[in-house]
Amino acid sequence: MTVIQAVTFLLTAAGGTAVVLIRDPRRQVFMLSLYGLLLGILFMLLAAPDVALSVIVVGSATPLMILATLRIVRKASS
Amino acid sequence: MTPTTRRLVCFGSAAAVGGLLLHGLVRLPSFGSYRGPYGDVLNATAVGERHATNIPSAVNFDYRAFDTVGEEFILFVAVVGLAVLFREQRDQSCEQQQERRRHISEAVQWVGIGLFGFLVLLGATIVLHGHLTPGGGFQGGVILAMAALLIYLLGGDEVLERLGRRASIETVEAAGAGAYVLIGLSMLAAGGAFLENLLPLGQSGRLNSGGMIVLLNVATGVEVSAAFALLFVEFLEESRKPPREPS
Amino acid sequence: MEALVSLPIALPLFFATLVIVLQAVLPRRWADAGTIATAAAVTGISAIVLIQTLDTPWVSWLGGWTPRSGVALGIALYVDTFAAGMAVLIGLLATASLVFAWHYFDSVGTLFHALMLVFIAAMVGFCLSGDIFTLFVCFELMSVAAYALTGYKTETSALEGCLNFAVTNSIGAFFMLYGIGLLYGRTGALNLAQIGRALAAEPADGLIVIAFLLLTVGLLVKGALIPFHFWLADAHAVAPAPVCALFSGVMVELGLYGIARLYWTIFNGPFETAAPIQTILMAAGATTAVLGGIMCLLQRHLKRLLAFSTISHAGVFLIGIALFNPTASAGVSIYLLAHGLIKAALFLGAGLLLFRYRDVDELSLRGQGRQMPIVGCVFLLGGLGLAGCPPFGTAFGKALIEEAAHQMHAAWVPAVLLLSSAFTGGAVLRATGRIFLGWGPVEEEEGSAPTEKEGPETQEAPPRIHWVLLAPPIVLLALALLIQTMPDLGMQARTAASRFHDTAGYAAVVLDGHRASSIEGSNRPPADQLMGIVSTAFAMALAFFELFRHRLPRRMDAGIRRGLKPAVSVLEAWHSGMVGDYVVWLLVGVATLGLSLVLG
Amino acid sequence: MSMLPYGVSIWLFLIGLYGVATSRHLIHLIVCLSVAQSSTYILLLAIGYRHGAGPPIFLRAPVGTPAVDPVVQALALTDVVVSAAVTALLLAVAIRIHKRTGTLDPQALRPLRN
Repeated sequence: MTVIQAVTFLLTAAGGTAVVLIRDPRRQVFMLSLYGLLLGILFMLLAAPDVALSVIVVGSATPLMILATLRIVRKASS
Repeated sequence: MTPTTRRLVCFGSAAAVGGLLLHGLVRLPSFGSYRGPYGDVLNATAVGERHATNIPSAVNFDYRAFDTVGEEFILFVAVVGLAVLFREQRDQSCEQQQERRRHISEAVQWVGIGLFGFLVLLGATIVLHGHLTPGGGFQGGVILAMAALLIYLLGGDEVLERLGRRASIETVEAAGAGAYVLIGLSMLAAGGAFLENLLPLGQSGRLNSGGMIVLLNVATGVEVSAAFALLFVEFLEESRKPPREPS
Repeated sequence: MEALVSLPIALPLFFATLVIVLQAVLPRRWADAGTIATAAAVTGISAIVLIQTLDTPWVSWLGGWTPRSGVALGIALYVDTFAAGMAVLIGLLATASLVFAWHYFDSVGTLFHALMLVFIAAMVGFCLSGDIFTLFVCFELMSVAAYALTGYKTETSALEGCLNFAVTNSIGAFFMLYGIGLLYGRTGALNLAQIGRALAAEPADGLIVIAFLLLTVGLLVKGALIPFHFWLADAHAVAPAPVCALFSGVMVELGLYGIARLYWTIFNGPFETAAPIQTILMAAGATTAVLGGIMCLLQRHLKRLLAFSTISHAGVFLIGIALFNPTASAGVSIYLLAHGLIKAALFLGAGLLLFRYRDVDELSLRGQGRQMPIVGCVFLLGGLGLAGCPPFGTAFGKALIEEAAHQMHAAWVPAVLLLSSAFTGGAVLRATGRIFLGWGPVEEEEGSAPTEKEGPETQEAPPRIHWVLLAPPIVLLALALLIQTMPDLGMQARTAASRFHDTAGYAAVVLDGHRASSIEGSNRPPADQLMGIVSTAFAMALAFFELFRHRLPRRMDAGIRRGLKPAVSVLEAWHSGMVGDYVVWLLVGVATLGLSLVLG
Repeated sequence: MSMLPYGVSIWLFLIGLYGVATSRHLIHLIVCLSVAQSSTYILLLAIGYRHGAGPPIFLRAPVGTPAVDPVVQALALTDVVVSAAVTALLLAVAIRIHKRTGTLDPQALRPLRN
C-alpha cells in the first residue's frame, strides 16, 4: 500500500468519526460534504473512478437536502 | 434504557461486534491481492464481447443489468414514498409561490445560465459516455438534476411551473424507470433473455457501441435526473410552506 | 420457456411506472383494476411455473449470460418448488390485499398502487434469485417499498414506526452486505452455486462462520427474531391493514426463507458438522416462539397482537429450518403457507374492524362485533388456524416438524410448538370472544392504560361492509383449510425439501446445466395431527381463562396478576419504541449470536 | 499494514452505529446511518483492489493491462444509490415527524406503545 493510500484511509476514518461526533446537524452537514470528498479521493486512489464520481455527486446532493431539511425545521421551530 | 446504560451497552456490544468482524476479515486475502475469478474474467472478455471499455458500466448495464433494475426502483420507490409523505400539503403550496419572487441581478443570471449550460453538457456527456469512460446514467443524472436545481434557485421556477411542476417531473422519472424495464422486456420479446443485449455492438471506443448499454444508461440518466430534481424540489417546496400543522 | 420466470418480477415493475406515468389521466378504478390484474398475473404465472418445476427446477440466466467453465457471468434466477411456492403465496396475498384495498381506502392516488407493485416484484425477485447480491438488492428494494407503505398514513405513530423499521432494517442490510463482501473476497463469486462449490472444498474457518453470522443476522432482522424483532410490532401497528397482511403473511417469512436458501446452497458444505449452529439457531427460535407468544397474549391492540403472533411463528419456522431435516423443511413450507393465508385473513379482519369502528382496541370493542358475525367467523377460524387445529394446513405442517424432531431426538420441540400455538391461537380466540360475543369483564382495571387510538384509514365509515371487503379474508381462510386436500401434498413437500437440501445437485443444475436428478420423496402416510387438536384445546382453555379470570375467587385472580406483574412490566419496558434502544439490542443480538458461534 | 483498510471500514461501521444508537437528533441519526453505510463501500473496494493495477477501464489501456476488480465497483455503485434513496426518504420522515410533534429528539418522542 502506498503512503498516500494509507494517509487517505486514516483521514477518511477521522472524517467519518468527526461526522458522527459533531452532534449539531448544522455543523455536521459541512463535515459530511468534506467526508464525501475524502471518500471520492480515496476511491480514486483505489482505482475506482466510477464510484468516486458517484460519491462526489451524491456527496454534494445529500447535504443540499439536509440543508433544506434544517431550514424547514428551523422555520417551524422559530 | 437510560442514556448512560445505552451508551455502555452499546460500547460493549459494538466492541464485540468489531472483534467478530475482524475475526472474519483477517482471513481475507490481504489488501491489494484480489484473486478473482469473476472480475478478471469480465476484465478480459467484456471489451471483446460487449465493445464497452468502462467495465463497471458493462457490469451494471449488461452482465448484471438486473441489479440495476433494483437500484433504479429503489430510487423510484423513495421518490414515490416522498410524494406519499408530503402529499397532504401538495395543493396548498401553489399560491405561496408568488410572494417569494426574489430579485436577482442580471449579471448573476448570466453567470447562472452559463453554469447551467455547462452542467447540462457535462451531465449529458457523462450519461452518454457511460460505456466508455467513468460515469454513466447515475452520475450524469445527478449532475443534470443539479442543473435543474440551479434554474430553480435562479428564480426560473416559472420554467418548472410551466412544465406542470411535480406531476410532470414524476412522469418523466417513472418513464425513465419504465423504459429500463421495457428495454429488458423487448429483448425477451425478441427471443432473448430478459435484459439480453441483442442490439448491434458497434466498434469499441466509439460512442455508438455497446448496444443496449447506451440505451440503458440514457434511461437511467432520465430517471435519476428526474428523481433527484424531484427530491430537490420537494425539499425546497416544503421549506416554503407554513411551518406547523395540527397533530 | 425458462426465460418467462422473469415476468413475475418485470411486469409489476413496469406497471408500477405505468400507473405513475398515467396518474393524471387514469381514473382511479382503472388503476385499481390494472394493479389487481397485475397481481393476479403474477399469481397465475407463478402457479404455472410451480407446476412446471415440480420435477425439474428451472434456471434462467438474465441477460443470457450462461456460465463459462464454472464461472457465472451474469445473474441466475433459480426456480424450484419452494421458490415458486413462495411466489404463488406472494401473488395470492397481494391479490387479496389489493382487492380488499379497492373498497378500503376512499382516496388513494396511484402512489399506493405503485408502491404495492414494486413491493410484490421485489419479494418475488428475492425468492427466485440465485445470486447473493441480487438477493441483497431485492431485500433492499422490498424494504424501501415497505418503509414507504408503513408511513402511508403519515400520522405520528406511523412515521415513528416507519423510522424504526427503516433504521433497523437498513442496519440489517449493512450486516448482510458485509457478509457478501467476505464471501466475495474469499471466493470471487456472487452466484450462490459457485460460492457453495468454492467453499465446499474447505472446512469452515473464521471467515465462513462470520459470513454466515452476518448474512443470517441481516435476514433475521427481516425475519423478526428476538432481539431483532422490535421494528415489526411498531410497523404492523401503524401500517394499513392490507399492507400488514403482506408484511406478516409473507415478507417476514422471506427473511427465514433466505436463511434456509443460503444455508443449503452455500454453508451446508463447509459446515459438515452443523451442531453448534443448529443449537444456536434452535435456541433463538425457541426463545422467540415462547416470548413472542407471551407478548402476543399481553396485547390489547389487535394489530400489535397479530404482529407478536407473527414473531412467535417466525421462531417456530426457524426451529423447523434449523432441524436441518427434509421432513422438517417440508413441514415448515406447509406451515408457512397456511400461516401466511391465515395471518393475512386476520389482518384483513382487523382492517374491517378499523373500517367500521375506527378502532382495533380489544377492550373498547367489547361486544361491538355482534353486528358483524361474518367477521367474527373470520377471527374464530383464524384463531383456530393459528392454534393448529386440523384440518387447517398449519396442523399438517406442525405434525411434520414434530415428526422430524422426534426422529432427531429433540423432544422439547413439540412442547415449544404447543406453547406458540396455544398462546397465539388463544390470544386471537380471546379477542374473538370479547369483541364478537361480548364475553369477559366489562371494565378492566388496567383499562386505564393509555391507548393510542388508531387513526382512520378511511374517510367516512359507511354503515355496511361491502362484500368485496369480506371476500378476500374468506377466500384466504378457505384456501388455508383446503391445503390438505391437495393430492400428494406431503410427498410433494418432502420431495421439494429433499431437492432444496441437495447442495451439490443445486450447483450441478445451475453451473453445469445438468437436468436435476429425480428425487423420490417418501410416500409415507400423512403425519399424525393429534398434537394440533391438543394445542387447539390449550388455546381455547387459555382464551376462556383470560376471559373469565375475573370469576375466579378475587384473591386468586389478584394473586395471579401480582405474580405476573414484574415480568410483564419488564417485557413492556423492553419494547420502548425508541430507535436507539432497538439499535443497541440489535448489536447485543449480533454479539451474542456471534460469540456463541465462534466460541461454541 | 495490509489490514488497515479493513480496520478503517470496521471502525466507520461501528462509529456510525454508535452514533445512531446514541443520537439525540433525527437528522444527526440519519447522517450517522449513511456513515455506517459508507463503510461498506470501503470494504467492497478494498476487497477488489490489486496493488499496482489500474482502473478497469480499457479505453486507452489495452485489454490485459492489470486492473482492479470491476464487480465490486458495480456493487458499490448500487450501494451508493441505495444510501442516497434511503437518506432522502428518512429526511422526509424526519420533516413530517417534526411537523407533527415539534421535536426531532428520538428520546423525547412519545414511545410507541400498546
